[in-house]
Amino acid sequence: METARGASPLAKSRTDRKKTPGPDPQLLERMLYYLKLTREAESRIEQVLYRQGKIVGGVYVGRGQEAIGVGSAIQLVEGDVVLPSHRDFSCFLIRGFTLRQILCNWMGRANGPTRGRDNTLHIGDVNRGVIPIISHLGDTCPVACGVAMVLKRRGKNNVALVHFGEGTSSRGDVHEAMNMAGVMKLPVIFICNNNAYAYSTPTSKQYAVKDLAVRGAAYGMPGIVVDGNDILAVFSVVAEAIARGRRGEGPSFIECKTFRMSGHSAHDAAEYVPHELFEQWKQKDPIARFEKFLLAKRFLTEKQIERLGAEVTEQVDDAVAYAESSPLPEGASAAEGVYCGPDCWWKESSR
Amino acid sequence: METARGASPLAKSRTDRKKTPGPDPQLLERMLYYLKLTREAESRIEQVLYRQGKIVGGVYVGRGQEAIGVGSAIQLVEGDVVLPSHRDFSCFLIRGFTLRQILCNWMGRANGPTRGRDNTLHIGDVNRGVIPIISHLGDTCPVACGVAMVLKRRGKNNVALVHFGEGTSSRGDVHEAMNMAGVMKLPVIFICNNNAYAYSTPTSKQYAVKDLAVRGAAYGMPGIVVDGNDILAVFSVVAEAIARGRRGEGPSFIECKTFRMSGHSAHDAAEYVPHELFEQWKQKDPIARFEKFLLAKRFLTEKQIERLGAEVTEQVDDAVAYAESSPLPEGASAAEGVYCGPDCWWKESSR
Amino acid sequence: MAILTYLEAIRQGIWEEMERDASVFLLGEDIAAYGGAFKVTAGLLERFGDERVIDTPISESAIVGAAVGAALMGMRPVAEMQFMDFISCGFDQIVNMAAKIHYRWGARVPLVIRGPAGAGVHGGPFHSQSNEMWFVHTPGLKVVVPATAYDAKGLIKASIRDDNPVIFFEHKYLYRRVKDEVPEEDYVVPLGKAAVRREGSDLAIITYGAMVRTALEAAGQLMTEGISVEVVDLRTLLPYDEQCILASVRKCSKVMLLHEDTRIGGMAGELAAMITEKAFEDLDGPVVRVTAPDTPVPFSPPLEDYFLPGVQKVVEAARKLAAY
Amino acid sequence: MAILTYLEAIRQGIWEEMERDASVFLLGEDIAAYGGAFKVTAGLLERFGDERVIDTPISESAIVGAAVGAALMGMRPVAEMQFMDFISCGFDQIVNMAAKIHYRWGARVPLVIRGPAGAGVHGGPFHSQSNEMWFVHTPGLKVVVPATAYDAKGLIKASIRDDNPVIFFEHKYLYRRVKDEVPEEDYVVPLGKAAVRREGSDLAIITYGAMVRTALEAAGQLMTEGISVEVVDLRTLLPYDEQCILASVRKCSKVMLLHEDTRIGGMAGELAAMITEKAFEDLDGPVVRVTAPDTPVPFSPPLEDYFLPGVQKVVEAARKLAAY
Ligand SMILES: Cc1ncc(C[n+]2csc(CCOP(=O)(O)OP(=O)(O)O)c2C)c(N)n1
Ligand SMILES: Cc1ncc(C[n+]2csc(CCOP(=O)(O)OP(=O)(O)O)c2C)c(N)n1
Ligand SMILES: [Mg+2]
Ligand SMILES: [Mg+2]
Repeated sequence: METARGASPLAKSRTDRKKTPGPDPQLLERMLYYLKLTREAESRIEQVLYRQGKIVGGVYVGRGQEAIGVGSAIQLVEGDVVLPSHRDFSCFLIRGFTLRQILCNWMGRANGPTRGRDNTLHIGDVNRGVIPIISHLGDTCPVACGVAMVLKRRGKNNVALVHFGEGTSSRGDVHEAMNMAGVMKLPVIFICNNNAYAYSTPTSKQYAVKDLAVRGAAYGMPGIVVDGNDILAVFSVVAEAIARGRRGEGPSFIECKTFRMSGHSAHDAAEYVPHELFEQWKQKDPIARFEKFLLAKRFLTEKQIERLGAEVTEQVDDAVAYAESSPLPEGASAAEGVYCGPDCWWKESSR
Repeated sequence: METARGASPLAKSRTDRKKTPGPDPQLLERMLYYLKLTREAESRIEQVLYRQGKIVGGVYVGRGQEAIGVGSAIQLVEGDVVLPSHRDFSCFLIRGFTLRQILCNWMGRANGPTRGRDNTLHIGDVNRGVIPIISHLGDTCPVACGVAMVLKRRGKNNVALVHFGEGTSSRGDVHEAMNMAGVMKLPVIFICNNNAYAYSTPTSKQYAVKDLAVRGAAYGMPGIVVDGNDILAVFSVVAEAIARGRRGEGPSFIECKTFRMSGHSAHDAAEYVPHELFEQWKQKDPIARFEKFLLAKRFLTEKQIERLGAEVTEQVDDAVAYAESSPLPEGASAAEGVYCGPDCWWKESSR
Repeated sequence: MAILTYLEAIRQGIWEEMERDASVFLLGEDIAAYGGAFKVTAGLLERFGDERVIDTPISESAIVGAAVGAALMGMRPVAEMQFMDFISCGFDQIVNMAAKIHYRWGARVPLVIRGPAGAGVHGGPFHSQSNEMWFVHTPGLKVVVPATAYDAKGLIKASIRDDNPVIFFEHKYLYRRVKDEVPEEDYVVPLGKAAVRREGSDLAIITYGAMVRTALEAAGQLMTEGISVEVVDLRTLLPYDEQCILASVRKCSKVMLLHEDTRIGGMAGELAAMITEKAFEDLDGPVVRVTAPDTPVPFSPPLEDYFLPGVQKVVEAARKLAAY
Repeated sequence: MAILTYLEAIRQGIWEEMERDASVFLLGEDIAAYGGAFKVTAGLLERFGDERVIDTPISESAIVGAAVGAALMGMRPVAEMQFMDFISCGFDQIVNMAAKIHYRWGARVPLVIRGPAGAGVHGGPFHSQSNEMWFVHTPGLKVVVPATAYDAKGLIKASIRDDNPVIFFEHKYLYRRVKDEVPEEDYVVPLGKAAVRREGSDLAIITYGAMVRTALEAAGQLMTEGISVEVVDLRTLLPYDEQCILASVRKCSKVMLLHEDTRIGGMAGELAAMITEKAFEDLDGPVVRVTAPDTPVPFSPPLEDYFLPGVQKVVEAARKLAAY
């Protein structure tokens, strides 16, 4: 098991040493953009729309852990596939879903990507290389293996990234998948966002090791711990794992230590979390931290960051308005599209 | 991960160092007795009864790996529980099932412990502390956790031993159980008999690590490799794990390296196994090896060993004759005993 | 007598059984300090301690398997699935390990697997399922589905005392919406006994779970049209109460089978077969099924409304059958 | 035309599809060099190589999940369960991941899960199960159960070409016992179409899998007693062929539903319900079910013989129904 902390594209990072190109300035700005857009959109959903009763059903957000989704998915190229967890809003944006589409989905609208059939981030599109989670935790890990078998056979050096929480790591499917990926040397990057809680369950009741990353060694793959609130560190570590995968050297396991800066879901006050922890982790906020870095290194000015913030708010406003004015699906459409056939219901309109 | 090789109760073994008492001479003789009885009974089943068509259905034997069942289960005391794999014939004998009962079960007789309902070693008795495997590999590992939760709460320092093959280690249930045992510090000893094959599948297609024992570390428990064909080594390593369990220090994982000196089942000629391997491993036969040791150290004489052999043959003859002359169950009894109730069918006659 | 919600009644039932019998204990995800996702087990940790109210990792298969192990050791584990949808992850341990042990070698496996099931709260395809039929079709299990608070308490107590593995489906829509008088003293509602919730003579609606309310509401409406409807609440799906069902069939000669679960392979099919086998001569019309369509449970409210059999659908089908 | 066994016909079907379509590949335990526990996939590794015939670790859930992932990427995976009993270990991936994807977001999930099922070979409770109903009750899946070698080939080919997840139950008792003429050229037996195996007029037996033989044998015996029996082989259980079933019901006016699976919640219940809903007026007697009793499959031959519906049980039930 290895530990990587705070490698940056400017310092002599692990990445530099191995001559993987570090992020360029434009990329840094895109990263900040996605971080901020994700934060803003999720906050609007959790703290406004949900409270207004405009979102029915469960609301899970990834506040405080946005660096993991952005720092990893931003590196994907065409042909790669991502299987995000229920807290990886950013991955959908990065892979080209519009905020309007996503908001429509959260609000059960007919023109959301699932046409109201499924909720939250259960949004998929094979053409965009996004395979969504189902609620049954861990189930996407074996799916990632199947994706990677095909990627490997295609021979275009593509990889699959699958995200899951530390609680999910207890499920049998995660084990079966990591073992299978190890045996078959599949290009899968297993990214565990260890946010200290699984619903109300602290890690001490979830596993009996210090770092979950030790599991890598159990499957013959690298297991790396990284500060999940440091987007540059996440970027570097994932870059290396992706490079490994592209080179045909097999899977990697990355444990991103972070913290869930919210309840489990919008109805959960998280009273089981000691208040100090929220205070402590607030200091490590991945967005503030990245902004500070960008300012210090003069990649961006305060003004530019402000403008980004305004842009992001505007986009969320627009998407919310669009979703709210979008129609709900016709009830009777519920009976359609169970099966795929020559007269497939889904094909009739574009998604 | 630790490695233990050939610790004997006489040499300065790991066990001695820790002052766990080594096996005494009487115990050594009992161990040889069970080894030989197991070998003889299984050979009769596989090579005689099966070929005579007297056993219908699958026949799995543990030839060559008897030291694992004997060297581990022999150490159990009242209140301990064993969950043997499909190749651990010896465990049933050690825990007090008679050979007659076991043979009756193999032959589907009414007076077998399952009354003809289930086959092979699917034989259980809670009072004897034996919970049998079901065909679904790995399923007994979580069951062992539940057993151990109760043992722990009873506070009598009892432990549960669960045996399974290296192929079985790929199943999600094994992971979920090992993780749960680690988190709850349950007194479970996970004993993996790594016999190099899972049906036709070699270990290279089953896992991507050198030693499965490395998995211990993934769950916060010791992971130990031992020569599974050296009964004294198995004994020592298991003794230490049991002691740990009894002291309330939680689970252990032991990987016993051995070899399946048979096909997967009686109908499998194992043509996929390079012939040399059988030759090589024949040299390491656990029974011959143990006999050599007992002779060299003068624990037993040739004569005594011969007598043991004759005794064992006689017992198997008796059990086979008994089973063959035992009645098959009445067809209509198949409908009884699905549920346990006040008028429970199972209670009506003794098992 | 206190008025309790369905949810409180379940909690009280578990509580009383834990007081009565030290071998009863609970395990599941987030059930201890947090008291469960729906708070069914709230307060139990404080009263009974962490040896009897056990938080587990996210490992449904190990939860069920551990419950089996504990049951074999003489305990009476009650395992929670955070949502009954996730029972599919512990499925193998239920149908192969728990269900078959007694048949195979005679040991008792007294355990309960319980949790919230059913739709109506916009939970989407993975938090709304009605998965009872997998278990109704598995010999060796019992399957229980309470529809009232009184029954919820009486049935959970009977389930905990039963010597067999019981799958206990709580309807999450009813948790806080249904309230009745629930005696504080000890009582059980025996497994395997249905209840006639409303007497009638023209048509029997046989149903269970949240659809009992729907049936009763429809029956009230139909009364005003002069159609007298009897409503039977199955309460236990396996074993089901053949006698009670057949009595209503014979009395009314027309039968509607109603459930929230999907149609093909649903409980209604089983009952229709049993009824046409055993009471063919008594039937004055086809056995009608009103069920959800054969789709996953969709999320968006208009879709979910369409999916769920509602009062209007029941009324219309009843009118047609009555006129047959 | 060549005479092939049921098993050889399946292998030939898979083989031809792999020749036709490079996106078809196989995964499962011991299927490559060993050719599978029953040798269904023997020879395929040699022909198609180890990228298309893939041995996996013992991980049924990962096998199914990987098949889903590959299917989403445009492939047509065919996953083997060494015995269909072990499908319970991959159950969650089937019913929640594979079955619901198309409904939820419109992607194609063309995959086949196949393997040996059924009793009659003294396999005991864990190598003899008939687990089709879990899947028949899961919208989004198709469920196929061939009874002849001709169908076995035509149905496996149709299943591989289908754009939905198909669960393909091969009956291990038939593997080497059933032989028919199987064309070497390309043909499919379409999913969802039943076949009338024998024409008759007094009584229709509707069945599938190994019980088709039992029904035909019983029909032969009944003919000598002057009872003319029609035998319908369902071939596909989901979607089932309502039209064909109803045609036979209308023709014979008496129906027996026959299966090897246990009774409560079995396919017979579903069909009985559909028939009494849609052809109530055509029935001249109760819809009779002949099935296994509600127990696990016992091991010992006399117990297993009792468990399985045999020719005599069918004949007796048919006589009674004919005389009704
Ligand atoms: C198989 C399964 N069991 C239980 C649940 C209920 N559940 C939803 S999220 C959650 C906690 C997940 O924890 P973790 O994996 O750490 O992810 P996080 O929510 O912390 O990001 C639980 C128990 C589920 N969705 N699936
Ligand atoms: C869940 C499950 N999958 C597949 C099988 C079929 N099967 C029976 S034994 C076996 C190989 C087991 O290998 P291993 O665990 O190494 O035990 P061994 O037989 O070598 O002792 C397989 C694949 C099964 N019994 N259960
Ligand atoms: Mg977490
Ligand atoms: Mg092995």
